[in-house]
Amino acid sequence: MILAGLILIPAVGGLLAWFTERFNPARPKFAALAAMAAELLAAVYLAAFRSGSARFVVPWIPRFGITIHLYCDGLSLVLVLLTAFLGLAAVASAWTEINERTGFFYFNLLLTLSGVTGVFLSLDLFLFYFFWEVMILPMYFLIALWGHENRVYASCKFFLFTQVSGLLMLVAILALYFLHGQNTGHYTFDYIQLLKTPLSHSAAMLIMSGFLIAFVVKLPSVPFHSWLPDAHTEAPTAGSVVLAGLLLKTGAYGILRFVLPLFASAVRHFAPIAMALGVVSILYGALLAFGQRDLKRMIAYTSVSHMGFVLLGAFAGSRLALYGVVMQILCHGISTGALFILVGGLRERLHTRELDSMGGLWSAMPRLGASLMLFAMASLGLPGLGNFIGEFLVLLGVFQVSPFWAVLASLGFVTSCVYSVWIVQRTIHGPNTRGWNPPDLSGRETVVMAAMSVLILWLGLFPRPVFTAVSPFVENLRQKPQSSAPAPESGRTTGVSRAVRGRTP
Amino acid sequence: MTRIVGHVLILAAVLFFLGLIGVLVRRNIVFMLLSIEIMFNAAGLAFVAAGARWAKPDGQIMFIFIVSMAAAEVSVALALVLQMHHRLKILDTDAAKSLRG
Amino acid sequence: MLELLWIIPALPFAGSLFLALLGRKLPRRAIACLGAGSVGICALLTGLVAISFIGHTSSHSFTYTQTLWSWLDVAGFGPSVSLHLDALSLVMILVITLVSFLIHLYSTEFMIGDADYSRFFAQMNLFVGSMLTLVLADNFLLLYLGWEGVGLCSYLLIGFWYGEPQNGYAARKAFIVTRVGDTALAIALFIIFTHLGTLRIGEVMLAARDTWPAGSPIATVTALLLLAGAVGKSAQLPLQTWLPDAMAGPTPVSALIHAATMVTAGVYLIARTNVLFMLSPAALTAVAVIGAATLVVAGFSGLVQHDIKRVLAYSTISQIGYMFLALGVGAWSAAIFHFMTHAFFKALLFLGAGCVIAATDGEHDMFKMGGLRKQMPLVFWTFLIGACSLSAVPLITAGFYSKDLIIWKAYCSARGSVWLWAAAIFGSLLTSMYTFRMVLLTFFGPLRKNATKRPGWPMSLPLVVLAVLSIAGGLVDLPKNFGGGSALTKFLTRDLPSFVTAPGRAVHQGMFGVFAACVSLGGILLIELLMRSRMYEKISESPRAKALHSFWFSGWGFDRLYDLVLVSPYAMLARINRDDVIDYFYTGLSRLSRQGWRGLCATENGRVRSFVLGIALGAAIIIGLAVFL
Amino acid sequence: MNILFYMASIVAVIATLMVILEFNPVHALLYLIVSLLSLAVIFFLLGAPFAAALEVIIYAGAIMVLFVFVVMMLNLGPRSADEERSWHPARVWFGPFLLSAALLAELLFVLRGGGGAGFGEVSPEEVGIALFGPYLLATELASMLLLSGLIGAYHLGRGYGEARRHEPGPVEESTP
Repeated sequence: MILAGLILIPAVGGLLAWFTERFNPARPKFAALAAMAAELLAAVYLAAFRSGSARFVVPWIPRFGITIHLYCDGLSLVLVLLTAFLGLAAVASAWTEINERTGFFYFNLLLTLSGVTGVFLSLDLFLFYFFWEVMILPMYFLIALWGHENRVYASCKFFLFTQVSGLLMLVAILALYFLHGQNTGHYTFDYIQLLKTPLSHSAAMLIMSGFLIAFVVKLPSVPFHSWLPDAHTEAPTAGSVVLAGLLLKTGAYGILRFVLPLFASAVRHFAPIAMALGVVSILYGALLAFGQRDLKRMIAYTSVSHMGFVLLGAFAGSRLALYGVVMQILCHGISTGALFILVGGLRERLHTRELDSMGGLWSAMPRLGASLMLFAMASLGLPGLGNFIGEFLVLLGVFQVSPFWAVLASLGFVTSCVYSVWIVQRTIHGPNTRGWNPPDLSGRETVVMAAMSVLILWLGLFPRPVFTAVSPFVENLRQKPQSSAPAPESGRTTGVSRAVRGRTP
Repeated sequence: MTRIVGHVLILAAVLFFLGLIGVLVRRNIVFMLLSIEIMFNAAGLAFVAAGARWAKPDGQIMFIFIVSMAAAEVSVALALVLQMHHRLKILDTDAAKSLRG
Repeated sequence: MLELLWIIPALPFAGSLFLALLGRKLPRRAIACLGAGSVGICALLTGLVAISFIGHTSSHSFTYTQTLWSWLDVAGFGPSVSLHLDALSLVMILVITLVSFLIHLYSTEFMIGDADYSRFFAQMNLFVGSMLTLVLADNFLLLYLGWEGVGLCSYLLIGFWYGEPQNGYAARKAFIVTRVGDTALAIALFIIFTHLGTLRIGEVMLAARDTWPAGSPIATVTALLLLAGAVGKSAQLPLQTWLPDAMAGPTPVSALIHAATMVTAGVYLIARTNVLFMLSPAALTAVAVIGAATLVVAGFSGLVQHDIKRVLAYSTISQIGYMFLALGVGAWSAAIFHFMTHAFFKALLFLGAGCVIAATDGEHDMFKMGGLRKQMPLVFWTFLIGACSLSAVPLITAGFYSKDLIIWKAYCSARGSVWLWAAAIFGSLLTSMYTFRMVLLTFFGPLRKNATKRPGWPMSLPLVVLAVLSIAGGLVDLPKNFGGGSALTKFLTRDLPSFVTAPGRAVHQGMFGVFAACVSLGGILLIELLMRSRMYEKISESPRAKALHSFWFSGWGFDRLYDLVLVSPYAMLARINRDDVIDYFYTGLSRLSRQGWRGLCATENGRVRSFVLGIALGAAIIIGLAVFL
Repeated sequence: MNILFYMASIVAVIATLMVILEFNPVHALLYLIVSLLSLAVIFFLLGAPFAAALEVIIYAGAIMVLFVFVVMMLNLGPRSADEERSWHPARVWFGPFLLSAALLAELLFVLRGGGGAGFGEVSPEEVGIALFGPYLLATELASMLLLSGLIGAYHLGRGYGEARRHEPGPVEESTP
């Protein structure tokens, strides 16, 4: 029940926010904040008291074998926690930025978050695809309605890329559905059933590429990355935070949850290409980031570089790399989210995102300067901060499998350093030629930044809880690729059995 | 008499060809309509011939349908011709290209 | 007492955090107390720990490991946050905390006029904490944390006065160049973990000795990668270019980070992983050759600099070259001994230079100074002691004992050679020359600029203490010939392999010592003569010398080379590719469909006849296809 | 019989050719009626007397009369013939002719060896039975089509009449 609640809370909160706009345009943000706070509380409750696992199954369209099958294990749990946290941060970051059609804005924002949560929790492929679409459409509106100068172009590009790739995934899902149905006579979209589908090699490769294209576009990896800088740059701050922090992660999650277990042997065949793409993303993204003039665009390209580690690690086929991938997902979400919030704050104060017109802002805004420095360092993988753990584990895991790619990817340490110090130099360091003297971070922003800083430090120094949470997933994935799914009858944890018992009438 | 059906079909093809040239070349809408009637007839001729070949009524029935369709078409088309002449004072279809979507 | 070990690195971190969060609201005196105080307590604690540690042991090897918490534990990879204390790290932390405290004390006065007083101390404290973590780390991952942490602090503090683009450039350069070395180090860690299954330094050493045969390629590759990391951090050839530029930071920063502590981290790393290097003679030879080459190359560059701090920077590079040379010939403890004396006298020189610079309103150019001897007697005398120690003036200075040891061992070691010895002795000549060129230009000659400020006690006290240490520091490892017992060497030999002498070379040590002493004194005399007789100017007037001068001045053209080969192409590529060449593909796709749309629009022209034409054409084509295919 | 067929064919082709070449609409209409009548002869020869009757009564009779009315209403006389002539220089014939000829060639290629052995007469009775038997639905649809044609023509024509009534000005021709 709590899983359905996790999905419904933001959606209902969004509707509420939309509704309250009729009375007062300043009201929706409180509704949204309350909804996200409730969401975070629910997620924390799930983590703390239900040992982070739960299941929720009700039939939806039985004729086609579609059920509402929600399941939460460690992997889903950490991502849902991330969603709730970043959602809260995104709502807070939009506090003063959005002043028109506020209700509809928060509705879209929260609906996106609801979709993201749904994606992280669905174990029914049809439901998964449903939520996949739910998160794209409101994001399109967020960019198209509240974006910056070039928003129509950016939103259309975003929509086309994600929609086309999503349709390919739909085709792949249907192909899997029919293949499974033909083989077993039992037509179902259920992930656990579909895991047992025997697939010929070519069929597996084809279906996998359908899934993979959707996820890789979302991730994004070179050469499908070109929607990302435009979308991130033009989106409003909250949109960028959710895009970079969460929507990209759905791609990574999809690879971990669906591609790796469903197509284990095809993945092994495809791994060299995927790893090459990952390495190219790391280096090429860093090169692109270094060349940008627009701060937001620059940070957007760093995402390409960082998500390259995810692709690289996911296909390495090593447990260490998989742990690293999960860590990278979390920390990138936080660090890039924080950077986007900071850039949004800068833009709100300076009314520009051009690097050429910034500089020397540390003296005027020490709090912002220190936060920007911290997260720039996180982005270059400074040990002690979470991103380092992720990148190091990925590279360590990859090295065990393929030293060549690991060494090439290690060059990313240098290139990320180049762009990170460049960000710092062009914004908070350097001469303050324009005589900027903007106000420092407000109390609200300081709280957000402090929370994010503490979190990234915590992940960097005490990351064990995360690894403990995701270890069942990773260990299952590596041991028995065919049955890595949490089978409902196994009742591995008390949380599962309780959830199962709870829904049985 | 048995060879005649093949020749009828050739005749139908020739008539159709003539009608097509008419439609393609003429700009006056009245002439275009006339050319279309020729093409209808060619088609009807082919149907009737085919019906005769197997001694079945279906060919003639198709011809009846063609005739009824031609009647409906002509009645509407001629009404349109009247409108066009009234509005544009001309029967040139090229001049009526402002009607495109 | 040993249980308190964790407080030593924790205290500066805490101080840093506190200052970073609340520093802006505190008065300067409180900031100074906090900043210098945390490190001071650190130094005291270190002393207590040292006493306790030495008391614990008589002669057998004793180490103390303290696990704070388990950092990671995934898939067999379980580094913890643990501290490891043995003789080597004890010597290191003693020197680090002592010198750090003195420099912090000095900074309380030196930086008093700066607006970002608290930020300075926050970052300095962060540095000390990271450095101590680096040295005390029990496993490579924690060492890497400290390693990167000091790099970050170096970056932050070089760019401390970030308003000047030049400083930012220097800071970035330092960070990125050392990051190249760090990446090599990271790859070395990957290899170590993949092949040996652990990152705990002690276990790695044992496992490497057991599993890797001596001279095996894997050991060589690992050792070379570690060397690359060390080279980056310690500013050795070919990654030395960042250090002279790093002088853009405040002078105490140069003294602490870029002379006494951080740059010697490479020496520590190689000493720490000595087993791996012992397994790979090729890598060890590479260490020695890099050291020898660096000390000569940097010596020449130091000889022609104008900026007093740049002279000291090149001198630092050169002296670390000596340490590398010592490591390369297997004189492990000699390297650490030189690290110690170098930390004392180089910190002293930098602090003295800082006094001079502060007194002359930020003047860095030695040719605009002069005659400051009378005006700043204390600074002069302490600076002179430092210079003597750097030039290894025989018998009285600490530098003599440490450097002489290295020069001698470069010859007599089983891995040594005449060439390495010749380079070392030539470097010694260069050292004396550039050092006393600096002294003569700054403190002698006509008075060009008045000293406006006299250092107060927080600045004077460190000078005096360091001057005493620069003299007396040699006593800890006084060789037998001079009546000592080589105490430090004995102490360190518990953790470091003992020195192996080449058969037949270990004779005439006295003669070699006298020769080395003569060379260093000769260097002083030579530069004195050259300067006095105006020969120096005359020589540097000739065109050939001018070309050489500018070549050395620019650090042997390494900067230009890297700029040409790496930096410019990368920057250009980034600039050209700003709009992302892959995006052109998608833009082209959309343009193509737009063109297609235009084309189709053109067919819809409203002419009935052309519609008919289209239908007929379609019919013709379809029937044609049906008929002929 | 064959001779009769070939004569009718030749008449039909020539008359049709004249329809598309003629510039005077009234003449063209008359040529078309000739063509239709000759087709009726061919229908008769093919053993389809009912179709032949329909061709004469409905096509040549009713539909063509409609054309005649309209041509008269619009007063298309020699003046419009001149206009027509000016619209059709020889070169506009070239492309369409080529295209249509290609189509004709294809059709003839398809029809080569067409025909075959069977041949038989179909009486009006059989047609009637089939029309209200298996083709009942199509017949109903055809009636719907005619109805809609009726409504459409009425609607459009009424608009024409009203517009004429409301719009003063020189009237080009009088409605009969």
